[in-house]
Amino acid sequence: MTAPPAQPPETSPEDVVLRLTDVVKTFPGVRALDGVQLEVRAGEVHCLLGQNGAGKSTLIKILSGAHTPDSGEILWQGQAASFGSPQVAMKAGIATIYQELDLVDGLSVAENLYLGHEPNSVGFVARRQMRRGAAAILQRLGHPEIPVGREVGKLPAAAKQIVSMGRALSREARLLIMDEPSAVLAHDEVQNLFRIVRGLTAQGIAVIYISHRLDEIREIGDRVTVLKDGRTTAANLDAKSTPNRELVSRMTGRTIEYVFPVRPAARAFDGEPLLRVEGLTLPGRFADVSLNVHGGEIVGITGLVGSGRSEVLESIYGARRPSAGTVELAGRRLRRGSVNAAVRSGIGMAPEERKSQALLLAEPIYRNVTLAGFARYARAGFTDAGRERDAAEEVTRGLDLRPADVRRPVRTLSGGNQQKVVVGRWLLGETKLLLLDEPTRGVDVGARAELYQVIRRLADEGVGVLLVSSEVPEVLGLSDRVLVMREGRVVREALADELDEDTVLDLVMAGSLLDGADLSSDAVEGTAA
Amino acid sequence: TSNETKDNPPAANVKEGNAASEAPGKPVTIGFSAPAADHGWIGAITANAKAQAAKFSDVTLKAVDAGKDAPAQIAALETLIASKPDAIVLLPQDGAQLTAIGKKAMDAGIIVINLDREFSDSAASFCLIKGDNYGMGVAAGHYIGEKLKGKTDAVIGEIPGIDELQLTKDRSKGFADTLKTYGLSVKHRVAAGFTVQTGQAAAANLLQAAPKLDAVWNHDDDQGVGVLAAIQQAGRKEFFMVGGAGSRDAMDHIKAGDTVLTSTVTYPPSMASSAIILARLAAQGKGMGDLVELQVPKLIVLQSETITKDNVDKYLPLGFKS
Amino acid sequence: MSTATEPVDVHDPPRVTTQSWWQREGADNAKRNLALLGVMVVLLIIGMVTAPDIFLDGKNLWNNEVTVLTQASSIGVLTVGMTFVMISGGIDLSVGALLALASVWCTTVATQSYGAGAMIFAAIAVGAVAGLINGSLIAYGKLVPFIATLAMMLSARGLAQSISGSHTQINRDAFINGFALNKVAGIPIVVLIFLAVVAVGWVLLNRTTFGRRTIAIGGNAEAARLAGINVRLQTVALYVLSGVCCGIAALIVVSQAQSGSNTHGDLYELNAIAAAIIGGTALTGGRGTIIGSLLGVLIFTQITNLFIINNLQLDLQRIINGGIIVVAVLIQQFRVTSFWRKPASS
Amino acid sequence: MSTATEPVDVHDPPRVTTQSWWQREGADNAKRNLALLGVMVVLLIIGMVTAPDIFLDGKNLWNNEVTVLTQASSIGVLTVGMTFVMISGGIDLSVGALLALASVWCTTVATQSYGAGAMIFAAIAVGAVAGLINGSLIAYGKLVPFIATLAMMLSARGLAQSISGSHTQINRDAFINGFALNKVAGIPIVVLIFLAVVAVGWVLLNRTTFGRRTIAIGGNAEAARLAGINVRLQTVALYVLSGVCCGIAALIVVSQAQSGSNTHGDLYELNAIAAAIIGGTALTGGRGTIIGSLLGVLIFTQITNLFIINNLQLDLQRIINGGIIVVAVLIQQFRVTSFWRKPASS
Ligand SMILES: Nc1ncnc2c1ncn2[C@@H]1O[C@H](COP(=O)(O)OP(=O)(O)OP(=O)(O)O)[C@@H](O)[C@H]1O
Ligand SMILES: Nc1ncnc2c1ncn2[C@@H]1O[C@H](COP(=O)(O)OP(=O)(O)OP(=O)(O)O)[C@@H](O)[C@H]1O
Ligand SMILES: [Mg+2]
Ligand SMILES: [Mg+2]
Repeated sequence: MTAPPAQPPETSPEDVVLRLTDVVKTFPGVRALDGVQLEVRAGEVHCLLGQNGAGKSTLIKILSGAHTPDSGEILWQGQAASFGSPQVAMKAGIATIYQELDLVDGLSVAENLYLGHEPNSVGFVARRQMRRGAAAILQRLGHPEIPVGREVGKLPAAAKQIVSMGRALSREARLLIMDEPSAVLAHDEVQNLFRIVRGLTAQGIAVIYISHRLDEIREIGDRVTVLKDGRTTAANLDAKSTPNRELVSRMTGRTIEYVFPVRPAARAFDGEPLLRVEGLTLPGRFADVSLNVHGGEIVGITGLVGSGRSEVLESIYGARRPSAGTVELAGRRLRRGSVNAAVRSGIGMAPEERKSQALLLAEPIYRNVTLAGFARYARAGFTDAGRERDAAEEVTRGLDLRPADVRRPVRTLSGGNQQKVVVGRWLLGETKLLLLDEPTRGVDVGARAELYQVIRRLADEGVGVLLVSSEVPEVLGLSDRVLVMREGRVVREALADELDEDTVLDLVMAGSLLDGADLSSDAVEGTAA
Repeated sequence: TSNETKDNPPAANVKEGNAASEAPGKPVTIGFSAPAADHGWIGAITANAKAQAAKFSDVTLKAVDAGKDAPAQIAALETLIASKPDAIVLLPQDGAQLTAIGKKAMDAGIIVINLDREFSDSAASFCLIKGDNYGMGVAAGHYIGEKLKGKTDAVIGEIPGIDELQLTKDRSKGFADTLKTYGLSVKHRVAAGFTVQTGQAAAANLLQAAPKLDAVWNHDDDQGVGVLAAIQQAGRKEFFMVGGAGSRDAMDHIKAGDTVLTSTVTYPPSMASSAIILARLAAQGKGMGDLVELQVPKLIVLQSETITKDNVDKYLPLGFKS
Repeated sequence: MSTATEPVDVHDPPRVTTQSWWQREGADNAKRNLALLGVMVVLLIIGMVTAPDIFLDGKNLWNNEVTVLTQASSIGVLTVGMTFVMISGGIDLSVGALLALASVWCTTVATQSYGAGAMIFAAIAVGAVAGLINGSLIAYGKLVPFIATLAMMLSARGLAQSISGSHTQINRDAFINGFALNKVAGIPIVVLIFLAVVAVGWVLLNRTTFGRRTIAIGGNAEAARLAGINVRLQTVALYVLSGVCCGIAALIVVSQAQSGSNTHGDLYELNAIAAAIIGGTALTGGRGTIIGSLLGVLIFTQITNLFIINNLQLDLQRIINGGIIVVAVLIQQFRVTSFWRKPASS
Repeated sequence: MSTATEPVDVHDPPRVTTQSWWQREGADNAKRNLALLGVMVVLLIIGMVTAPDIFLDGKNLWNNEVTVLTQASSIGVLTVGMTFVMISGGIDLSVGALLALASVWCTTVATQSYGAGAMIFAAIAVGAVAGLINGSLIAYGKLVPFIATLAMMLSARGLAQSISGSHTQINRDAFINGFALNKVAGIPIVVLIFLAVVAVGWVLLNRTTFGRRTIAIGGNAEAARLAGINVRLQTVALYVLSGVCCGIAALIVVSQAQSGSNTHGDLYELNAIAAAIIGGTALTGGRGTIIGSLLGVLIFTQITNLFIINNLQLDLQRIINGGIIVVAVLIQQFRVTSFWRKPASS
């Protein structure tokens, strides 16, 4: 497929700062890029669209000097360029926010912002200058409340994303690349991000923006290039006017819509709940959370990032030890702070951070999928790799994992496909209650629809689902019942039908990012297994 | 609950006094420092020193363990010197490295008896008593040379302890020099590190490298336990072996004649007992009763003797426990 | 919002290029081990050139290689346990000391008087209990493995010394001594014990849930925990396993040296770790094979054997040894296409 | 999906939340080090109870603690270099051997004949060059640090042995010997050298880009690379730094033992690593402080000093030593609220 003729919006062709022609990149066993064309103009937001594994991250890693292409031509500001290392790309004026967080936990916020180009005199860090600069950057990003001296490892994920963004802004860049920056951000944060992006483009800085959320692309994008299987299938589409249907079909080669499965209307869940949580409290994180989930019911929790939703899930699961409250599954009380007890009684959790909390990167896909259940396929302690592979293949086929070969190391998968592996782990069966924390983070539209259907199907089979998501439409569309959390408390509980997006946003919006975070609390409970 | 040999266990080599010089004198404090007792011979040195000191009513012994290396021993001695004993009996980790501290003690008015490993400066000690490492090699060389006289193609193996040590160099030189007078030389040589296990490993490999042997000198009876095990495991009997130091275990084997070990050349740990006696005399300003001089001698070098089946009974009481 | 519209069409075949066998699962490990085998062959060739009388004579070669295996057996058994611990992301510095302690404990007069059975039990029990302490300190006391096992190393050697009074305890039990003296099918029993441990280790790591849990913990402890694996219990079990290996190795050493002593197994921890790393086990956990560790041990032992056969001086031995290790690892490295690995020092 | 609601910018002015002092930047480290200081105090109290004549008399106490510092000086200097390497996620097993090699090199007759300047240059140059080799093998040869420096350890000891012919080389240079003999303001020069190295190390780690990048590499090598840090060059520099520390430590040992020898610094690598870990440096990199390492070294030396003063037997020393290490780390651990750390064995 070739691109339809470009419809230049307001910028003119002379402003082209970057042009890629026929870029190819091969990894062992996979051709990640198979002849990519891309043209980016000064002052525009150029969006990259594509399914999981289409090659978007690989493409931007080539631009940022993290990978070297096998062949193809890169024209940067009119001149042939090759970015042999990140240093070269940065010198040339390209700054990047990577899909996977790239911060050093042991360094402070300020040190991370200036990593690699610390203000210094003869090697001595100019600390005051650095702190002041860092504070200014955070101010500009609208987050002056993030302490510049705090170790990054102790920040919540959303704050880390902001530091990551700040790092890119701390450089004098002509081109800013953002690889799924909004995946960990909640609604208001995305708006904040867009405000900054607009400020940059107004200065003539070019932005490459990657996201799986089509509405974002409509809102911020100028032009769109679509990748499919490592090839450019459409270039320079107009971001505002191209219909969804066309974008999706260019990405996937088929026609689907961004949808949620039908919710069986007016289902009444009374009787004994499957999960009953009473007065759960984790000091400094959330307090007095009570909720229940019936078998076959999908309950969604929404709220701002930092409102403590993940912690509620983790506490139910036993990954954190709450200070008060009880968790009962099917009438039986679970031991506080014991993951084993939870898993044994049939609870599964897909955690929020796939790399640090969920995946064995060096292990093959199938072993990651069966991580929580390989014992089930074993006989007298002896494992059965064949059965495990078959089971894993069945699950991953349902999620459209690419590449489909389950013997590949997870490390070589794209971000969205890794997410499918994380969720797939709990779809193997025998789970009575599923806790899903941002299950669709970084998952493309096509796979998302399939994932929704899988979840709904599980519910129909009687599994209870407790879902946390920052995407309000997702929660509203998928859940039977919705809880809204703010600052560590449940502020509203209602049937999904009774709520609409604006109501939820109003409920949620009463605070900013770190209100619920309570960075000062010292009464932090330890994790316990 | 350690493993005693069935027959009467070897006691410490102490001297029950009868000479005039043994009469109780002014009370003295003797400091003692030897390397960590990780080895039978060193263990015997420490045990002998303690046992001998206990025989004297007028001696208080302050033994400090010297840790694993010279700097550690220096540290221990710094602490010891600060407590101002009358005399120090010192078996250094390394003679040269401990010379400075020996001098420091002498300067502080403490009598230093240098045991076995010689300081690089004789002013650092009041008196030196040591074994004869070169002589040990000579004794082993003579024993083997006599037995293999005329057999110029004889294959001789040598299993020293730790090559880095001066004592090993002296032993090997004495051995080589003596063999040369018989027209013989060492063909195979593997250092065995002074422990049983390394002895076994070294010997196993040496036996592999030399499919046929005529004689072996193993420098040390402690590692000899392992060496003998390796020989037994390889099923080799065609050669004879000479040991070194004179442990009780080695003497038992020589007496029984149940292994290839037919002889051992001594390097007696009893020198530690003698050193305590010397330290006491020197601290009390006495000489040795049987000598004319009013002072103890500056240098005493002990003979290395050859123990064979014929004379083993005489030496059995001196054999130390490995 | 509605449901999916049109029937889904078939995707293009994903651009998966053809995979050769060596790109498949576990191929990395296989390649690594093949390279190690290559190193082993090179060492044998060096032997043939420098000592043809031994390496070119069938019978002598057999005898010599049996000696190499014999020499490798105690450290080899330790390395199997160490490999498990290292794959789980831990380290066990106490193995040499535990070997010494077990050897001393099982050769006290009292123990010997109860016969071989009691000695075997004593050795293994000592190892297991010490391993239990190691594991508990690490899993429940949250000590870093390096520190916990370093402390155990010091204490165990001290205890061995105090029990034996620093004396060599002669072993008079003929059955135990027989492990080193007697052969079955021309192979000494100690070697058979060693190979049996390797075989059990291989099965345990590659075919059982125990092995899978070990790899999972080392790959990502947090992920393992959240997947419902009892990380602490598994950790304890791993150090007990390593301790049991120390007990078995102690019996091998007792039979070889016909004695127990607190000096046994000096620096074995370093050798075992080095052998495991050469064999491809990652210090950071999550990766490693039993076969690789076995080859690592054999390479080290073969090098020493070559040195002694060629009557090389100790200083030269050491200098060359350093060089060989570097070359061996480099050979192994260039076999594995390694561009996706993190650069240096990571 | 719906579009945005309003142009959001409702962020309050920066809310200054109340922070206790220990929640501030670096508070973790401060807490850790305070706990170590506590351990040190406990040791001194033990000294007061068991040896009041030394620990309760001002002058004796001063002398004794000067002795402790003196004994700690060579290993302390090594530990500073080791801390840097470990923070970067590496390890340097060759430090003890490099100390020996540098001590031998700088005390050969030839070197001594050129005087103290040449000796100092020789010691430091030997360390630096060996560090360069270590670093290059790791950064460019992609060897695991454990293996590269293990090989260096073997080779360096062998070389030291071959140069010295296994003889102890007496140092006759009065200037160098003076480091241990002479005092300034009542403090031996070796101690001053040690403290100077600690001070320089602290500044380097905490106040320079070099130090910050070291932490970055250890914390997340890939992130450091993507941030434009030359990870390889930095790695090489770090091992050179460690090598230079070996050279300095060699000079200290030469002046203390008045000799160079291939047996110097035996097992110092283990002690240095252990001291750094006790001091809070993570074996996995990314975390560690110079002050912590200093305290780690002093605790180890103080323990040995207590043992000697109380005339404890070696076997008991060892047994107790193991216990003390465990207790010291446990004390330290319970000071740090640790909920964010991974559980066990990770
Ligand atoms: N280091 C690697 N080794 C092998 N294959 C890789 C590697 N990195 C990426 N790939 C493969 O290259 C293809 C493109 O991956 P890429 O990460 O660029 O996808 P993406 O478009 O960013 O997807 P997502 O939306 O899920 O982030 C995938 O098939 C992936 O499996
Ligand atoms: N390791 C940690 N150290 C310090 N604070 C933490 C840590 N983990 C979580 N928190 C605090 O807990 C708050 C809630 O965490 P979290 O980000 O998981 O909330 P959430 O509602 O689950 O949001 P989301 O899942 O969208 O990220 C965070 O804002 C953060 O301040
Ligand atoms: Mg991507
Ligand atoms: Mg969260």
